[in-house]
Parts: sequence; C-alpha cells; structure tokens
Amino acid sequence: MILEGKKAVWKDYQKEIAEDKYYYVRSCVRQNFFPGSETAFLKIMREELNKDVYEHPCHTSCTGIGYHSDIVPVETTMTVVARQFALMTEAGYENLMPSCITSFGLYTEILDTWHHFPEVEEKVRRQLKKATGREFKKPKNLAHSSDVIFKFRKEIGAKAKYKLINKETGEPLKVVDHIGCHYAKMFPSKGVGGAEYPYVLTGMIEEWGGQIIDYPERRHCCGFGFRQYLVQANRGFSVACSKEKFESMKPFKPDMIITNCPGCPMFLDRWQYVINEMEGKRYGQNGEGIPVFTYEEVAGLVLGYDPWELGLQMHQTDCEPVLNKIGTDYSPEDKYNLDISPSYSKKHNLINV
Amino acid sequence: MGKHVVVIGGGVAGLEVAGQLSKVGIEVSLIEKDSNTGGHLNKWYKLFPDRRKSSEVMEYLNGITVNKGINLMTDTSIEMFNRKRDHFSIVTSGGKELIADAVIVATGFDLFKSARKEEYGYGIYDNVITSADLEEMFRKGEISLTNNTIPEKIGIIHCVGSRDEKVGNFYCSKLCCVTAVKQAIEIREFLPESKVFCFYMDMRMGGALYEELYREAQEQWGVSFIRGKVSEASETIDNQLLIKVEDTLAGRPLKMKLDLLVLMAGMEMSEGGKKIAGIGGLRTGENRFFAATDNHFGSNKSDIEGVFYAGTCTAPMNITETISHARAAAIEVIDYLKCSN
Amino acid sequence: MDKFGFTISTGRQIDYESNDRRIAEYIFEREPSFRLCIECGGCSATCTTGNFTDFSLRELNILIKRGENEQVREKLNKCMLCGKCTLVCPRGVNTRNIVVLAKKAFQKSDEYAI
Amino acid sequence: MNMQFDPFVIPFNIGLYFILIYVVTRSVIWFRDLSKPDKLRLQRGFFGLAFGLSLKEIFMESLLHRKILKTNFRLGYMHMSLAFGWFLLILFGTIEADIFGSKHLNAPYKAIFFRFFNPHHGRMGFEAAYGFLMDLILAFILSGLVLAVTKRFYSKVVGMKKTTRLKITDKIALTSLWLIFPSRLLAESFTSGAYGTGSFLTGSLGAWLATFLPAQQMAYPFWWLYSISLGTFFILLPITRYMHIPTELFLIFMRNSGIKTGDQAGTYSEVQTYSCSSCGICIDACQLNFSAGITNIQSAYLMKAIRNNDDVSGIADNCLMCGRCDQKCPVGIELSPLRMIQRRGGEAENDIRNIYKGYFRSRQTIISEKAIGPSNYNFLPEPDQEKTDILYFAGCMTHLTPTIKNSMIKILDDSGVKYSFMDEQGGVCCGRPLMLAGQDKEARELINFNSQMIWKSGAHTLVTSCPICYKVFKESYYLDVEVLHHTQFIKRLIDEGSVKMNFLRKKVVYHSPCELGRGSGIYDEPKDVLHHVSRLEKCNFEDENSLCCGGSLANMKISSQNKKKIAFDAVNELTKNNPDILATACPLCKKTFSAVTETRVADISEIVAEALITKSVKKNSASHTSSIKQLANI
Repeated sequence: MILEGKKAVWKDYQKEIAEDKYYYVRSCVRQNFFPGSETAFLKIMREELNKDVYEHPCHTSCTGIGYHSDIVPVETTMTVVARQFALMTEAGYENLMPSCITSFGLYTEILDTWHHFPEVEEKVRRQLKKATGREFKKPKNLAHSSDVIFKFRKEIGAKAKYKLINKETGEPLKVVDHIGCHYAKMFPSKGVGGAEYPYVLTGMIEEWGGQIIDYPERRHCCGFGFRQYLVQANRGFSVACSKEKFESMKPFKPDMIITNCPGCPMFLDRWQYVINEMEGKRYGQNGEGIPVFTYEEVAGLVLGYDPWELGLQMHQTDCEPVLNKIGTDYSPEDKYNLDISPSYSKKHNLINV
Repeated sequence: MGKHVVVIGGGVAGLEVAGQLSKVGIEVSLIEKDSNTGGHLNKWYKLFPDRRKSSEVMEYLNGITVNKGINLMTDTSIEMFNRKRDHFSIVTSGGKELIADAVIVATGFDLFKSARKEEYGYGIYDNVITSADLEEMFRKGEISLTNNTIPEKIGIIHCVGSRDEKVGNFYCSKLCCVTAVKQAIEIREFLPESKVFCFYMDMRMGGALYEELYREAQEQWGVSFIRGKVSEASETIDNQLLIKVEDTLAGRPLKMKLDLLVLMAGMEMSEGGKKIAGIGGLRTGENRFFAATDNHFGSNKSDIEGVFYAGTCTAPMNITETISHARAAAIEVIDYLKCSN
Repeated sequence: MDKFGFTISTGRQIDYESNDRRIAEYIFEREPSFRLCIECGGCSATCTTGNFTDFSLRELNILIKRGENEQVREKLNKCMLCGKCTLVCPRGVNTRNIVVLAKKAFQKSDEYAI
Repeated sequence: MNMQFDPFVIPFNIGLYFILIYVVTRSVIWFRDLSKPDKLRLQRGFFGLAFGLSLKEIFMESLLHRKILKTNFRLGYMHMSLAFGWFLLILFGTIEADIFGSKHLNAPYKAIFFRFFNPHHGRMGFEAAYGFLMDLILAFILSGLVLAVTKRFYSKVVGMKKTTRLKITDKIALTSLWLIFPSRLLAESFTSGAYGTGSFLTGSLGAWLATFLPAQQMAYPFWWLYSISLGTFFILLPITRYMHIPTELFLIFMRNSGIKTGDQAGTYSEVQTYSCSSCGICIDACQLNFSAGITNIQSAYLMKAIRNNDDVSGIADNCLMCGRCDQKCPVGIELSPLRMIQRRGGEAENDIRNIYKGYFRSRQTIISEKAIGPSNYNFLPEPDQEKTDILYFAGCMTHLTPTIKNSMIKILDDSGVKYSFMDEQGGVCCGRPLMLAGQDKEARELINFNSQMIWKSGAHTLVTSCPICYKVFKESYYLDVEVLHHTQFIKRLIDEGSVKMNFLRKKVVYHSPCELGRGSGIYDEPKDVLHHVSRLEKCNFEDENSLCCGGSLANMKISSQNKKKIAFDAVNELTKNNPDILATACPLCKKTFSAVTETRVADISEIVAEALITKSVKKNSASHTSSIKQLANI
C-alpha cells in the first residue's frame, strides 16, 4: 500500500462543508437502531463544538427506503424532499445536514437531477405549492453529519479523553471503516475522499489515534440493500454480503468497525450474531465478535461519554472489548439496568432526550 | 528549393518526416520538448509482432536524420505560431522566432494516466504497474515485486483507458491487445515458472502477424485469456492483488489472486498536442486527437493550409503505420511547397 | 435454519484459488491443442448432441479450465464423439480427445485422486 | 571309437527340453482359455480340411515365407533361409544320424552334434555326398544370416526403410541365434580339419584352418559354444519375439479352423500377439510413419508393448485404423481388431516385469466404462420414423458436406423410389466413432436408438452416404434390412435402369475410403459407377493398397498439422497425372482432401447427380418438398 497514492486521490476529492448553522434532519431508522448516536451527535455539536444545529419537529422521512424499494415513485419522493427544503427555508437555514446516508444520497441525486433537468424542478415546485402552499430554496451546502464530524475531527481530537489506542500494548486500534453505499458510490465528487478510497471515516480514526486497515472487500455493501433485507426470502443474500466482508477482514484482526450509515452498523452488528447462530463462526479475536460502532459513538467514546449513555448496550455484538482496550471507565453492572432518573441524568450530565 | 519546414515533435513520425524532407533538400527544423529524440520508442524494450529490439528502429531513424543538416532543437517547446500571409512564424520557448513555409505537427501521444482508473489502484497498491513500467523492467532485465520476490501469477488488464466511457475515451487504442500478448510472452520467457492471465474485452488482433503471435502465446507459452473487464482490484493481507472480473464466456463472476497486475494503458492526445491545438487553433475530434480534413485521402492535412499532421497525433497507430503516415506527410508537404511557388 | 426462516446464500462466483484444476492440467499435458480454444462456439453450433440438449463443448472447455469439475462431470457424458466439432474447429483443436481425456481424468481422480 | 555322450551337450538338452515343456504347457493353457464354440471349431478343424490347409500354409509361410518374399524379396530370403534352412538342417541331420549313426533312433543331440560323435564319418561315397548336402544347407542358412546381421546395422540392405527396435532380452536371444550357425560351422570345420573329413564348406575351411591352428584342440570349445548358444536361445525364446516361431503354427491352425478375433482379449488375440515376428513390414506400410514421421506406434510396437505388459493406451489410440498394416502383415495377424481390444482396455497399469510375468503374462481384462467413464444419452427423444421403403441416412459428416446430401436427394427423387430422409434435421450419431474410441457400451445406446427408428420405418433397405456409418450399420446393428452404401445403391439404380445419365468427359481418379474399401471390402461398385459416367483412371494406390486421407476419426491423438501432412502426401499421389476430379465415396475424405488440393474433390454421388438426366419428378417422397428446398440452397 502506497499512502502517498491515496493522499493524492484524497486531494482530488475535497468537498465544501459548512462552518455553522446546520439544519439537521434525522434518520428514520437510526432512532430505534442506535438511538444514542444522534443524541450524542447533537451533544457533541452543541456542547463540545458550540454549533447552531436546528431540528424541525415537522420533518418527515425522505421516503428513501420506499424509493429504493421501488414502492414510492421518484416524483413523490422529490416533492417530499422539496417539503423538507421548504421547512429549512422557513426556519431560515441553508446548510442541510442529514444524519442518514440514504437521505444524503437521495438529496444529492435530486439536486443533481434538478441541475440537469430544471423543468423537473419547476414541476416539483408547482406540485409542492399546490399540495402544501410551501416554497423552498435549495440548500446552499449539503453535507452528511459524518462530513461535519470529519471537518471538526481535530477539535474533537483536542478535547479527547481517550485515544483509540490499546492502553496495555500502546498499539493503535486496528479499525475497519465501512462507508454507506449511498454516500459516494453514486456521486464520488460529493464524498470526502471519493468512492474508491473514502477518507471521511479514515480521517477521524487517524486523528483519534486509531489505525485504519484496508481489506479486499472494503467496497462491498453490508447487505442491507432495502429489498434484500425487507423481504425475508432475500435475507440469505443480505447476510451473505456481510459474511463476505467479515471473511475478508478477519485475517487483518480488526479491533472494531466504524460506519457512517444507519443500516450498516445494524447489519454488520446483527448479522455477526446470525452467522454465529447458523455456522458457529466468530470473526473477532479470542472468540468474540468484532464490535461495530457509528462514528458518533466513537466520537462520544473518545470524548469520554458513558458507554451506556451512548446506548452501546443496544449492540448485539458486545462492545466491551474495545471499551477495555481504550480504557473507558464504565460500570459493567449498569449495562442493562440504566435508570434514567433526573438524579442519574444530573450525575452523568445527560442531555434531556 | 530553399524552403524551410518546421517539424514539431521528435518522435518516430517527426524523425521520419524530417528525414524524408531533408533528403529532397528541404531545410528542416525539428523541435523536440525532451532532451533527446525518439519519444516513446526509448521506453520500449522490444516491439511486436516480431519482438525486434526497439533500438533497431531508433538506429534506422537516426540513420536518416543525424548529420543530415536537420536543425534539431531539443528541450524546446512552442510558445506561439501563426500564419503570416504565405509563411508561418513560430516562437520557441527559447524566445527564438522561426519563419517556416510549412509546419508539420508530429506531437504524438501520451500514455493514459492509469491512476485515473482508481479501482485498479495504480500508484496505491504495491504491485500494480503499467505496460510502460513492465518494458522498463524488461530493459533492466528483471521482473520483481516491491519486496524483491519473483511474481508467480501475473495478470494483464487490456483496455485501460480505452473503450471506456468512464474516463471519456470511447475509442480503441488498437495496440494494447497485441502489446499485452507480446508482453505476456516476454514475461513467460523471463519467468518460465510463471502463469500469465490476460483479461480482455475483445482480442483485436488486426495487424499483420498479430493473430500468429496470439496463437503462439496460447500454444507455446500457455498464456490464459479470460474474457471480461476487471471491475476492481484490492490488496490482500499477504500483499497479493485480489481482482474481480466476470468470466463472460463461463457466464460467472470470477475471483482471482495475483502477484503482479499489469495495466495496458491506452493512447491519448499528448499534452503537447493539446497546447499546439490551442495556440494554433487546430481542430481536434471527439477523441481529442487532431482532426484531419479527410479520413481517406486527407489524413495528413489540417484545416489550416500549410499545416500538416504526421503520426499518432491524429489517431492511435503502430510504428509501421506511423512511419507510412509520416512519409505520406512528407509527400503532402513537398507537393504543397511546389504549388506555393 | 428454521430459526431465521432463511439460510446464508452461496455465490455463483468462481473462486480460482480454491478450484481444483488437475483435470485441466491432465488434459493440457496430453492434448496441447486444448490451449488453442478461442471460445468461438463453432463446436457447439454443429454439435450432434447439442441438437437435442443444452450440451455445449465450448462451455465445457472453459468450465474444465476454471476447475468447475462437478458441472463438467455430468455434462461430459452427453457427448457422442461424432467428431463434427473437430472438423469445424478453426483452431485445429482436437476436441474429441479432450472429451475422452476428460473422462479418463475423472475416472482416475475417482480411483486414486490424481 | 564311438562316444555316446559328452558334457557339452547338456546346455542344449536343458534348452531343448525346457522349450518343449514350455510350449506344451502354454498350448494347454491356451486351449483351456478358448470359448466353447472355439474349442469345438478347433477339434473339428483338427480332423478336417483345416489341418491339411494349415500344414500347407505352415510350409508356405512359416518356412518359405512366401508373402514376405512377394512384398520384399531380400527380407523374404532372409527369413526363408533361416527358417526353412534350419528346418532342413534338423530334418536331414536326424536322417543322417539315423542312417549313419551307430544305432537308430538317437536322442536329438546326436543329430545336432553328429559330426562330433562321428568325426570320421563322411570321408567318401554316399556319406560325402550327404555331407555335401548338409554343408549346402548350412551355407544357405549362413547366407541368410549375413543378411540378417547387416539388416540390424543397415536396414536398407534388405530394402526396408524402418526396422524394429529391440529390448535387452531380444538382443541376447538375437546374439545367441546369430552365434548358433557360425559356431556350428567352426565346430564342424575344426573337427573336419582334424580328421580330414567334411565337404566343400566345412571341409575346405577346416583344412585351411588346420594349416595354422591346432584343429583338434580348437574344435571342442566351439562345440560347447554351439551347444550353449542353442540352449540360451531356447530358454529365452518365450520372452522374446522369437516366440513367434512356435506360436505361428498355432495361429495358422486356429485361423484355418475358423476362429476369429473377438472384441475381448483371449487366447486367439494372445496367440496373434505372439505370432508377430516384428518383421516391420507394418511400419513401412504406415502413413503415420512415412507422412507424419510418427514412428513409435505401429502395430509391431503395439504387439511388443502388449507382450511386455507395457501401458499401451498411448500407442493404441494413435492410429488411423486405415487397415493398411492388416493387409500387409505376412503372418496375417488381425492388427486393427487387436488394437481395438486395447482401446477398450484404456490405460493399463504398468506391470512389474519379473521373469515369471515374462513367461506367463497375466491377460488384461477389459471393462469399457471402467476405463473411460459412463455416458448418458437419456436426453434423446422417443425414436419415431414414418413408414417407407428405402431409408436414407446421411450421417453427421455428410451434414458438413451438404453437396453430397443434396446430390443424393436429387438422385433419390429422380430414381422414383419411395424413400425417407432419416436424419434430415440432423440425427443421432451412428455409434462408430464411440466404438473407435473403445466405448462400445455407449455406442450400444445410440445403436439401439437408431435401430428403433429403422424398424419403425419398416424400410427394406437402408442407404447411407458415410462409410463410417455403413460399416457399423452392417456389422454392429442387428437389422433385418439390407444396408447399402450409396455407391452400391447408385450402381443398382444404374443396373435397373431407373436412372439415366450423360457421360461426362472428365478424367477421374478414385480414392477408395478406408472404411469402405479395406473396412468393408467394397471396391468395385464405386469404380463401376465412375466408369459409367466418366473416364476413370488408374493410380498407384488402388483397392487394398489405397491410402488413408488422414482425416480418420479413429485417431484420437493426431494433431491437425499431421493430419494435413498425410492428406497432402495422399493427394499428391492421387493427383500425379492431374485428373479433373478426385473422386471419393466418403464425406470425411472429401472434406480432408479439399482442404489441401486445388484439384476438384467430389463424392461419387455429386458426379452422378451432375451427369443425371432428370426425368419429370414424380411426387413420391415424404421429404420431397423439403428436399427441393434443400436443392435450392445448395
């Protein structure tokens, strides 16, 4: 591996990321997959980085899942997205920051479509007006929330309580980054580092002391693929995709996996359990699985947040190995009896959910 | 007849045409951007189809140019050139102005920058090289990996930067297939223990003796040809290259580990050529090469009277064709100079 | 597994490393013209057996070379050895011998794993 | 003085009694292994005409070597002088011993070493005359021996291009054989020299030797040498090619008793294998040898490989099965059938060659699928064929030469017979190619399929255009219909007058296809037809001696380049006095030849169709309309 080569590629794929005043749109599925992530993100943005992040209560799904499952026609999707833009415009924000990779991909795709086919945009504007009476401005800047964390990785690194380093050996943790397909595969120029050698997560990990490992099936999809997962009969294919990745990364002995997509952590995490149930295979070291994190969770960990506050107990593949390696101080016994009494919240200065 | 012709580019075409013109007593200035003439020929070890040393061709070209009263200007590029009534004024990088009765553009080609096919990881993975790099190894007389071991399984990918809309090249570079076959054979000669696999979209063995070479590669050297475009390469933990391709003839995807991956870089309009096109206002085609006035009987003529093309600045050509094209250019020029009297 | 109502699907991918190409090697050794096939499909087009079923010598050739032996095994036995393929082959591949050798190779591999 | 015994005769006696016992045991084993009917045949033969015939043949072939004499005089003379000469020597020697010996009916050695035991014998009169005869015979043998020795080192002497290579035991046996007669000569000469006896050869040589050598002392060691070389030769005989000397007698007798080579290894195939004297005539006859330069697979080598229990598959598969060697073999061994047996056998495991194996080799049992793997034709449809009188089967190869097919349709339509085209849409292979690959069981499946088609059609005649199909239809299908090659069928139409044709002023040379000519013995009909329509010319390779086109399906191993070489040489021979048309009667020959010559190559059916005077076509054929269609797109 020649790092200079990669750096050269990364240079070609810089993207503009807004400084402040973000209009944050949540993901549909992350709320119940790993609810801690978005909470932690907001806390980091607001409290650690003091940024203005606005959430609109009327925000809805972007229908991405429906769109990619071929059950919502693109025009409908566009109109729904137009409404999101309208809400943002009304709120007086211009920097759209979706939490979901698929939403990000979808917004990018739609904006690109409108750029090439203005008449479509016009039609959508008319439809939105007719349906809701709303009007919208297109976002000035569109960045995925992982882009933003990437932008401020140094600031976070400066505040970091822990580093992604094995405190026994002093070795950097070996980290596998997994980028959601819709992040850059459709529009390489819209992703930090492009589609072939994405830098967005790599940047964070390097900054926070970890070491990224590059393995053959890096590009491979986690297997969510909407239709593949949603239809039970197709799940065999879905899990096979994850398995392909695990088999390929195993020899590199990764300590953890970091992801920037709602679906990927879910499937990379849960499928490890399923594969183990079906074939008795585990891919981590000494008989464990490979812990899977979202980038917000990792950021939270390095900033020293309480793992259970980050919702790591929601992971099916235990995260403790990593916690122990980086030396997080946590109370194992609290894992499943987390009492969210105001007192506890005070003690752990929990932001009000 | 005391005419003066400026030839831009000292590659095969430039040298040939310069030689031909000086033969009939025309004063020739040959402008070469590099410090020595010969262009890509210098990089190549042996040539298809007969695997003769490229130096032999170089000897021939020197034979018709060296000490033939040609005014050779190396390390020189063109800053300006425009038509003044019946002649051309050319300003070189040295600030020198040349007055010419005719100009021959022989700016040749550049090899496709293989790093642009990111998925093959040229410049990123240790043991991904281009056809040119391989020739370099041949000239050094040793094929080895970055860890100085000898490769056992070598893959050759055809059509890198050719027939590929993704990199904006729709055209076929025409020489890569036969180069691949030639290099496959040479690899087997160097490394009798090695296995060589060629991944092709079509085998375009158009030229004389190409097919015979292809057959030899299969029969005598046991080179395997697999039909399918490699989609991606990645490095394994033991520093091998894992490639993914569809074996289109088996109708199945195929996964294979290789020690060395050779990319058959295609031909593109040279940077120098683009510059000339800009300052000289010369028309280029969709393939970005210079556009001649007629595909059949005007392949040396530009839209500007007195400006002619020679060689691969108009389209991918092998050396044989380049030399013929250059000779044709010489005839066109002589003809033009006669009439312009 | 019933527990999940689905099983992990296996891919169609040819894994060159894990495939066993000894059958191919056996043939290469004894019939060098096997290397000359350019997969033109002339043999399959004229094939007497191909007239009745999906048997294709071209396909067979490539499957042998890739080491997809189990598929080859059952297809192989459909050949009638009539020799039309040999007559139409533009590259002079001794197609009949390939089939005969492949059969022998399988026989051997069954007896004492070549 | 008259000795009765001397120790030097012991080696000879051992050898003699050993070989006698061996041959007897061996023949008992052979007889035991015979199938019941063959046993009967043999017994009937023994008390029948066959016995007489055999004696005659043994005399003509085993002793005089008439056939070899015919094909190659010098080689024949060599074999004759040794075989016949030795026979006479023994015969007259015994008589001599009986007449002049001290008493009658002596042990064999008395006859062989007569001179030693009766040194004074043969001084004058009738004795001398008899001695002269004996010397004459000895001289006769020695002359042959000289040829044999020179052949070894320079085979051109006996007019042969190739001579067989030998294995070590052969070499020893050969030397001992060579030593026998010179040593006898010297032994007798010295004795004669010492006692002043002997005739023109031994006498004079002995006298001369005696002038400068102590003849008395010299004689004895040579008698030893003579005895030893005889003994060695006899003992080695069974594991060398010289086993052919006794075996050939069995072969001749069995053949005359009407025993045939089956498709399994058995007594008869083994007897034939051992009857091969490796004379090498088959090597000269083989086109793989003189056109393609393949010189290690000819029948002589096959026979030897089998005798040595070598793995023969490499040899067995690399043969055109043109049958030229069968025709030429002086011993009349059925070489092609023997080769087929080996093909069915596949790759035999190489046998450890201990002496016992050499003397009593285990016979390779043959199971087709074991060697080659099973086939599976369950994809074939339900056979179904409309009713008709005459059934036309073009065959796979003919489908690749549509002009032949179309010509036949034209002729059939014009002849007015009621026919149906069996494999119009491309049928099932006849099965012969599988058989040639040694896969009889698989072939059976195809044969059954086609047989049912034929039976369903209720036809009384089956016409085929391809000699390969013809041979298998004729020999391996058990049909109650008459099978004709189209040349025979056309001949019949001409004789019946049901087709009329012009005489084409064209010079034609006929190439007789292997499977049709040597394979099925059809030589005349094709030529008659050609005579009828064109100027048929002679060529150097007619009938039994005709060449193979090289395209034969029978050779599994041959490369396309070598096929071309053979075709090229054959064509050059056939087109020597440049004919207008090179006629053949096999689609495969046509295809092979057309690839290598400028001369027009045409199947007889094409020439006939060309010369045909078409009548107003009657509607009489089921496949008539479609056949017109085919005519249209020639």
